[in-house]
Amino acid sequence: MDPSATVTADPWEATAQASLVEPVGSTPPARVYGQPLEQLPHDLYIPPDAMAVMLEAFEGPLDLLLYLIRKANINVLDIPMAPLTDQYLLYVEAMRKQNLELAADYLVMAAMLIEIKSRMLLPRPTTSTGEETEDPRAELVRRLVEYEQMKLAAQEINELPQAERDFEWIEVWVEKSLRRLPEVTVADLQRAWQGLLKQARLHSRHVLQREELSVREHMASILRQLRRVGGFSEFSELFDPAAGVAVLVVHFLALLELAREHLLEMTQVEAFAPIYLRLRDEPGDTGIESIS
Amino acid sequence: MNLVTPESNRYPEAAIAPAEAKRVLEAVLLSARQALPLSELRKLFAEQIGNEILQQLLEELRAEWASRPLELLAVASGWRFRTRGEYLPYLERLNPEKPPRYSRAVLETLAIIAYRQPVTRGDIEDIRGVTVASQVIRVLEERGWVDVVGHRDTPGRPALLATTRKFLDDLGLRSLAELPSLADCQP
Amino acid sequence: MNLVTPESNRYPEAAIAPAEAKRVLEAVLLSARQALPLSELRKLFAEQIGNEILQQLLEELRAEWASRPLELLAVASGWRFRTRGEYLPYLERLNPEKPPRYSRAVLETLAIIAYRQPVTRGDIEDIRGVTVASQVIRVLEERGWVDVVGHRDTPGRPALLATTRKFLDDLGLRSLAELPSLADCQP
Repeated sequence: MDPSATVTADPWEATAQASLVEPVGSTPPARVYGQPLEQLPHDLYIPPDAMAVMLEAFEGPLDLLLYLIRKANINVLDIPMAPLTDQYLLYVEAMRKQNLELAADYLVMAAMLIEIKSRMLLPRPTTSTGEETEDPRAELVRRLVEYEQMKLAAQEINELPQAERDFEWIEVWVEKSLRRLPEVTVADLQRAWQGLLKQARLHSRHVLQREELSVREHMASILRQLRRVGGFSEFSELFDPAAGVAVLVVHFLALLELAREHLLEMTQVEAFAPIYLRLRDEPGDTGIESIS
Repeated sequence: MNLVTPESNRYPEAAIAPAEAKRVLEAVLLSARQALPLSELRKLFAEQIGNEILQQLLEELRAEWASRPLELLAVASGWRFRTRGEYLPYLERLNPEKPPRYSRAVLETLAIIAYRQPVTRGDIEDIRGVTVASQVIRVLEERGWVDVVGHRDTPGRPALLATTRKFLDDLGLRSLAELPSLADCQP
Repeated sequence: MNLVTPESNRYPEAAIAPAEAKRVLEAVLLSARQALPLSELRKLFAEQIGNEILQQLLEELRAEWASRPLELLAVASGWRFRTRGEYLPYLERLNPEKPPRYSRAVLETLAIIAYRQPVTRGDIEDIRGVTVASQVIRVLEERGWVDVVGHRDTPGRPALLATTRKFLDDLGLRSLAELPSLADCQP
């Protein structure tokens, strides 16, 4: 019969007329658990055109053997070697005829099946202690069982929810600019200053006492204050009487220092008239720098 | 001189109310880059909260999220939030790129490594009955699910492969013991 | 089921219940790696929900999170969740990376500005004996520790730099007078 006549789109679909099974059926019909073995090849027949698909479908010789065994409902512990081997060889032969590059793994398995089949035909030798040696199929069965376990386990693993495929891990945005900035302590500043001193680049005039420092601080704050009001202010407005005498004195010293450093101008029209202060660097335009 | 730096002010008090501790756990677990084990989470409270109470707070937090779109999960490397499965179709609408599905060769190789680890490539080939392409192993290594944990002391010193913690994490498992049990494949 | 719910009145054209739509938005925004604009979010509901209702749902979602450890923000590129700033110190406890440090140039410049203010860049260079890179000043200005308080009336009108209130606050000082005295560290 021409095999091409039975080509179907579905490689798993087999027909009863499948001619490739004939050689098996023509051998003394084996019976497996009461079922004639002709039943087995029904699922076995693979239309040649579908061979390429089949190669993809099976993960290798063990997968193919398992398929044959499970479809025929054969007890894996009591495999009828002759028909199974024949079916397997027919499959491999069909592949070869299609000039498909036959994976070496399939040929190795073919050799193994033939070897087991022939050993099954021989009387089983006994060991020196009189026990029967192992069933020649034992190793094949062990491998089939282990492979099937792993095949099923792979399916189960694949069904577990998988990160990225079935869910996303949560990683909420943490703003970078809020990430930690370098920390500076007063000790760091002190060390930095000491480092500068050690370089001996500082003249004694740069070494400041606490009092001078206060003056410096007030100098900066007066500049800021003036800036905020447009670079021009009346003298008395710069003083907060509630701050106490010591602060007022330091504030006044800071004003004098600023004047001495030509950072501001003090003007008074006549004695006891209001004193006005003007930033020397502010020709009227303010607000270029943002002062908080 | 004032020694109190702003950093020490900003740092959380050790004695923290449980409700606030739970908010801290929530904030940290939602924004962490990876799952956090109890040992890490304890650091949040300067070791002032023990494992038992921490575990209790986490269970409470998990319960609070029970009817919300995320779930708090304990996986191999610790605790982490993930989206519930039912929201995946929506996520896919924004990112229609389907993640790759693994071939049977990859999945079977993964199963063998997971259940029989540590194994060599030869062991995998013995079980599967076919040559294992390097590509198959590489896919699993690149996903971070499998790595080399040593070499067998046989000729050629073949690499011994095992699954990683990321494998467990990505499958939402706490340990290999949580893998599906192997089927009884006798007849 | 009563179809004429207050929700269905408020959201007439939505095929999905508003409460569920909000859960979808929550799930998607929590798992997104970047901000999502309305145009993207509309795709979630197959364009069945208009911008206005979407905006309303987002505002409701934002309100729901108002007292929780994340905040829902509308930024330039769209909507996204962000961990509230007060939880960052906790996150930092988990990543005890070496805290970043300022370079010697930055620290010395800061020390000079703090102790000698107001000073020009020229003054700083005189004291340090080397050129001060603009970058150094900028780092301090961006930190909000230093600003320009005026200009010296000399050729070029150089800017006068001083430390700010934030500098004092961040260092835990009430005033510059609390900076350590330099009397004991003269050469």
